Amino acid sequence: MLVIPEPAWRPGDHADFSRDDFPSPGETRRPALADPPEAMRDLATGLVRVLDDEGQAVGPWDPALEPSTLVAGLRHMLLVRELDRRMLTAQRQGKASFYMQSLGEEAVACGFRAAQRPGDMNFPTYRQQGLLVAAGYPIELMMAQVYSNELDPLHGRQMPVMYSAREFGFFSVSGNLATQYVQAVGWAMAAAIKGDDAVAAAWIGDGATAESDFHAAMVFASTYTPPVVLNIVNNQWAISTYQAVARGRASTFAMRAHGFGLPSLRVDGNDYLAVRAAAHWAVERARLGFGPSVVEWVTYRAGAHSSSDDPSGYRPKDEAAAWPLGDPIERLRVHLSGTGVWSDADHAAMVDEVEEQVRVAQVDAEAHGTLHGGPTPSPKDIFEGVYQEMPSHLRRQRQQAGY
Amino acid sequence: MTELHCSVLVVGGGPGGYSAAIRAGQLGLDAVLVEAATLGGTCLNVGCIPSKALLHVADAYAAANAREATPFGLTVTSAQLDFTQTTSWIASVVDRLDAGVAHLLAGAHVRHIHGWARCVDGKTVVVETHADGAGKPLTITTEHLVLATGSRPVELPALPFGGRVIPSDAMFALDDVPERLVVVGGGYIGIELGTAFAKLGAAVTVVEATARILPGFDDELVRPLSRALTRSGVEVLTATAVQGLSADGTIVVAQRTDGSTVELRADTVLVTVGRLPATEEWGLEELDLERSGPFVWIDGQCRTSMAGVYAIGDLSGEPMLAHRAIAQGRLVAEVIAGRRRGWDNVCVPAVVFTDPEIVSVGLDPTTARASGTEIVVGRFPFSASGRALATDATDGFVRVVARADDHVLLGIQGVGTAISELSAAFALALEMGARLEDVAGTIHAHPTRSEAFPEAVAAALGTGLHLTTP
Amino acid sequence: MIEAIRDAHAVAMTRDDTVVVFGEDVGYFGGVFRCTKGLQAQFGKTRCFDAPINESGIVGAAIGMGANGLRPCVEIQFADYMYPAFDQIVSEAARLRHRSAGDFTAPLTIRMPFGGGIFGGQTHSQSPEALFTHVAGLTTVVPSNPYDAKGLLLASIEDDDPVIFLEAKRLYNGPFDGHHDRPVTPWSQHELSEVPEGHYTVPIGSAMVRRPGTAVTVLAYGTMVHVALAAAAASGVDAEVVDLRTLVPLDLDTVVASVEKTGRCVVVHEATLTSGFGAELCALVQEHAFYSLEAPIERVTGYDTPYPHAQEWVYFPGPDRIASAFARVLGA
Amino acid sequence: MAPHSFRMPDVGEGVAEAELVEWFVVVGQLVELDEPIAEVLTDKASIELPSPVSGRVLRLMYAAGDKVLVGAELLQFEVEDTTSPAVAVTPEQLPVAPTPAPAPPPAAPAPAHEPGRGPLASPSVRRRALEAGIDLQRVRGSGPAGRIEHSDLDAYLRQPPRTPAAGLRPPDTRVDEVPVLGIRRVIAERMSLAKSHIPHITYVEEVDVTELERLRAVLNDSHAASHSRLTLLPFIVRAIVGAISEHPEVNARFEDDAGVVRRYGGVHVGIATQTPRGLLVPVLRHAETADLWTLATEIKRLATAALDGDIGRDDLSDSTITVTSLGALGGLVTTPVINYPEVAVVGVNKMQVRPVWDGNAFVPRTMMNLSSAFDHRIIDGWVAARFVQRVKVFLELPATMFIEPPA
Repeated sequence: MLVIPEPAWRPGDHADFSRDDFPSPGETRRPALADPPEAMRDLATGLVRVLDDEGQAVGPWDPALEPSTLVAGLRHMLLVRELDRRMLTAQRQGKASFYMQSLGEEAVACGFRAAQRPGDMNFPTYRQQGLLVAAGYPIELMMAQVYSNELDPLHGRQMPVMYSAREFGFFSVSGNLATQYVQAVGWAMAAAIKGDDAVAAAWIGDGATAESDFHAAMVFASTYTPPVVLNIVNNQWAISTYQAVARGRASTFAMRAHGFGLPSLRVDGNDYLAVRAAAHWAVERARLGFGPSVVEWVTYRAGAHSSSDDPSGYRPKDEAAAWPLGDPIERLRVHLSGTGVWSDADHAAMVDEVEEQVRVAQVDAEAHGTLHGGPTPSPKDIFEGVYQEMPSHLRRQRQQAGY
Repeated sequence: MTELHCSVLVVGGGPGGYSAAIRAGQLGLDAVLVEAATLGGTCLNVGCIPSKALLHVADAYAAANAREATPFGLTVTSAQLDFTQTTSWIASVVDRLDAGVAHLLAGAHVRHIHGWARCVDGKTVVVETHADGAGKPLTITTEHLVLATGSRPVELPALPFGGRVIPSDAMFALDDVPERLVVVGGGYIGIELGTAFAKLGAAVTVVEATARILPGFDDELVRPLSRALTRSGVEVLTATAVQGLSADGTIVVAQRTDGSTVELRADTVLVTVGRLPATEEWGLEELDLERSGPFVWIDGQCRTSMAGVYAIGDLSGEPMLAHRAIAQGRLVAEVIAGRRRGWDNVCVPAVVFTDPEIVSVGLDPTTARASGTEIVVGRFPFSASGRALATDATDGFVRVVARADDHVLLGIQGVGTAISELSAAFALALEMGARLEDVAGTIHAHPTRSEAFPEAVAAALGTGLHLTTP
Repeated sequence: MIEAIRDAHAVAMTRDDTVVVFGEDVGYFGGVFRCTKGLQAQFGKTRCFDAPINESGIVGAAIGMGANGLRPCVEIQFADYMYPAFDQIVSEAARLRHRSAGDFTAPLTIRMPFGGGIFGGQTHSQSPEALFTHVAGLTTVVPSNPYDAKGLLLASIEDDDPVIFLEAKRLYNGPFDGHHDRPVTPWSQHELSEVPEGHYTVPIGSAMVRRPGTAVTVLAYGTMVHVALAAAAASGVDAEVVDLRTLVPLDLDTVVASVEKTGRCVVVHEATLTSGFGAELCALVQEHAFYSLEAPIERVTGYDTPYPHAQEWVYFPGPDRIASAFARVLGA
Repeated sequence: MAPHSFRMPDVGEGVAEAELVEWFVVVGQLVELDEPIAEVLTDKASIELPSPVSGRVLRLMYAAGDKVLVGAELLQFEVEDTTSPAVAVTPEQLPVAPTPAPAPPPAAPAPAHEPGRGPLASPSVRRRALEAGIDLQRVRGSGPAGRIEHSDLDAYLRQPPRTPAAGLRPPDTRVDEVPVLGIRRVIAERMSLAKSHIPHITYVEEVDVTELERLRAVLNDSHAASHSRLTLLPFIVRAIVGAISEHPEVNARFEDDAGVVRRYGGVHVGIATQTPRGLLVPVLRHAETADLWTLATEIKRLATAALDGDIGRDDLSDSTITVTSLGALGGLVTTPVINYPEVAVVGVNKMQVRPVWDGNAFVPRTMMNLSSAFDHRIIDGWVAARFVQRVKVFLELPATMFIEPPA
């Protein structure tokens, strides 16, 4: 009989994660940067965690960061969430054709960015906009891209959220799944050949690890050990397919590394401190030449797959609330207030300030047009940038088009 | 408002531009015209019209100030010219015509936008509007785009415009008649203005690099003009190339072909070495249109290589004449309105308003022979014309060229006083496909200069009355 | 159209229990375009199930199943994501019967939503049919309405050779004729939306004259059929619109008969111009009806650029561009 | 305070319509930007619609439970300030759909009009020609030096275009349907019957009719007063009758359904005649009994009756062999269709003077081809050839037609 895996609960059932026995905070050990992969196999089933349920930072992975950096991290996550909220609303108002939120998993991208340096390069999927926000990329330009208006750096050529920003270490996002994973390894191989100390970071969702490009990337990373961090963001859902369909019999995605002789960590993606610690560990390891490492970020896709999806069709409404590892913003806020340096009033003020920043940014962006209204790039732009020099057959077609 | 949509957008308000816009309006098209400067373009503001007005003043002044007595006993002691009044009169003529154009545009429901247009693509133009001063650029999107940006004077590297070196546009803003005027370039603009200022009392020297002035016209036509120029004291230096200004900028240094140099003191240096289509600063490179030399290529319906984009007037090629631009303006509006139209004219008359004037329509004898057709040529000198004698202006002649076999007229040229008005008869004859017998069969009023036309035809047919055949 | 496709699956799976349906999100959820909604509930998890996100895996597994007595009908979520599976489709599925002299066959159907009109940008709007029509051993089918969709899908599933079944996603909910500024009309208001119950097939390899006419022949498929009809209506040209329905094997007789009648031909497709399937149609028409042609064949297609996002309606071949092609080909 | 309309946005790829589940606002209510105003359900998702502007709800176009098409106007706001950032989807503001006016009809490629080159015509004549899509090169000018006047243009427009102006005529898209009835239907049926049933073998032979023509001319001159002009046809019928006497197989009707060939003693010759209502085949009964003059008058009678349309049914049936001739339009060779169920047909082609080698030199002779077709199921090629050669001999030596064979 063919075994077809099924999620434990479906719409109408009651989501109950109690049986998932996540290791408790501080329980998973921190290996040395230079430790060989064989010595770290246990970590693939562990879970790097710093914040306990009361929001205290515990265990060997505590990055002991200054409260000011944590507040900055909190602000990044708030900014991403508010940008996502407003852009989804804009889509509902017909100002954009499409949008994808990273609701509930903001910590992974925002936290990881802090471990990188200018010159490093991310190969993101369409759900790592936090890498841009945390790198200080102007959110008006992100909005311009979502609206395809006259300020859109990509001239309205790409669907919303498919950003590209070389100076901010953000490779051009493709709609095709996992294609960027092996490209990241290639970029890292070039860094090694050129002898500079830049580090690549590959990103992929749990579902897309089934793609052949994921396995190609693992082989090349294993063979050439270039300076690349292979991130797997396990947010439990690939549109309507739950993560076990891609994971198969392996108990965790982190274990994928073992088959290729690569070290791997499994981290609580909603624990900002754990993310900062693990990210730092993996990036430094690569930068110091100890080779690539695989990091599975365990988190939860609290929102829909995209503006065209409604999760109530395939999972219970209360599943998001039942997610045991909580909400990254709330957990960091609780930790900060626990250290006595961050009051509720501070938090409320920051929330208002962030909302105002995003609102103003939206007004400015919309002044330059939205998808269906106001100035958009000229149609002649379709014909440009296909080749460096426009070939004659394309010039003819443009002349016939009349733009 | 920062956005505007229309069906026909005309860039450039010169003769071609405003004609296209008015005709489009008449045909019920939603037309918009954008002009940065004043309506009427070069021709009306700094070209044809003001130069003709200036020539009129010059003729009047010359007549009233003739040094020698006239053969008919009239001697004039002296006449004063208030040049500032001249230029303001000329300006008043220009302003009245500008207002006329604006009125015509309004009458045809054409929206006139004052501002510098810049093309974004084949259907979108951005205008930095000056008029309402809002400063916010206006984006105009259109279905059809008519480019009528005209032409501008060519600048000699050796004699950059500035100070006393000026293009023809600036001649009507001079506050007085220059004492010494050097005209660089023996084209029709240079000779016209040179003649005018000579009559107004300036000492004029024309420096032409090639062997002859008015290269577009054959020797026979130009000879009477050369003689008249010499008579009126205008010095013509041909085969002489200008090298530049002296250090203090008052002397024009030129070099003859034999290497000898010549120095000409000049209060004003008029540079008229030709005109080029105005193709810069308004985004032509954005459209990447097919070119034909410096011009924008067009087909028989004024369509450029890009669908929905048209070009008319000087921008679209030779001859760079206002009446060609006007005809194209009308044509392009009708093509856009869906009418079956094409550039279908047999000839475009060329007129030089020197003294005497020159007219050329159709083919001159050499060109006609070059195309291999057997031709007959007939001439009639104004010296044998009663009216010419009676008006003491007997320079020049009329010459007709026709096919030997069926006598169809191929070309008519002439030089002489007031011959510009005969260009109408010449053009109509050619356009109608007239034969020598048609002209000979038409009774021309006596005594008029126009009689020279049938007389030239009679000469070609060998039936001339008023001329003893040599 | 979606209900028709759903119904076709159900009828096929009822009649033949070797028919198996799988692909990304097609099981419990019923497909991102809802084309397999309810099948898992009706036929069970082993007959309709979700697949890991691996297109070469999906097609490769389907070939293995086909060789072992099943009749798989798989979905590639967007035609733009078929490239990883292209090797399995071309080197394996298309050639298995030939290389094994009939020892093994690949009776599988691969469904792919394709085409633009939904602001999908360059990775959700492509029309890659020309890549399939170039491959010997593949059949390529493109329905333009619900009736054909069900009939052709059933025929494709019952065909013992691999069939690429391209569904114009802009037509899923209604006949789109290119007038994007008008409210969408759902299929319920279109005469071709009555889909008979139960089993019927539309023969593979047969074209259909959607609108008889005498002035010019329009060869189109998918969404372009409706755009061509709109162009004929708007321009008043008495165009004969031929809905090819199957690209390979092509119903050449219907095409040639039409061109011989009208003497003029316009080919329309969303895919890019160079080496598009239109080029093949032009070659065939001039080979078989050269002496009937009064004017060069016109092509109205996407430009040779990646599919843009914001400029969707400049790129998408609309009724106006077809009307201009009519004017050119009529030499008016 | 312009009313601001908000249309149902396209919430998911290609979703066509949505059901309005519930309004969160009522008419007259003041609404803040982004405040949820309604919930809609598509077959994929239930979605809350945020207000695109801040303003007062003016009118609600739909009620809860209604189906709303994507793009249809959902509700109208009265907007306070016109600087509201959000620009709702209003089709008028959609980017200008490229509406290149259908390419204006390219003018007739007006030849670059150098004076003296190209047709001579005044601007008004040239314009009229351009508008009517006429290439002036095709118009004959009656004026001096071939100048084209308006009258010439009118004449050109009246007469049917001789040769289709290359692409210049406006396409004739008229289609008029003519039901196939009456005689036309009969002809259609008989023709297709013949073509489908009879395997035609066509045999073309050249006949030197110089002598025959001289004889015909002499007879016509001498009997002009008393008799209408003799055409070639009576001679041909006479020759056929002669040939049939030696090859009776061709004078038959093959009832192929019944599988029987009826050979007839009498030679009933069908004369194919073109009439305004279509091709008719009146029958000259018992041609073997008639002399030349009777044949001529009978043929004339039948022809006029057919043309006037008052020909009886029996004059049109039971021919045993048919002759068809297109007269001057005879063409060099034809492939005539047998008049089913006959087994032979003789097609007469045009007469033409051609150089013929008479052994030592080429001499001009009046030649005429005979294209005859036979039902190959009944008439073997050899028989067909023999029959035609006999007819050829009779026609080339007219006397042989009138000299009785020795007893």
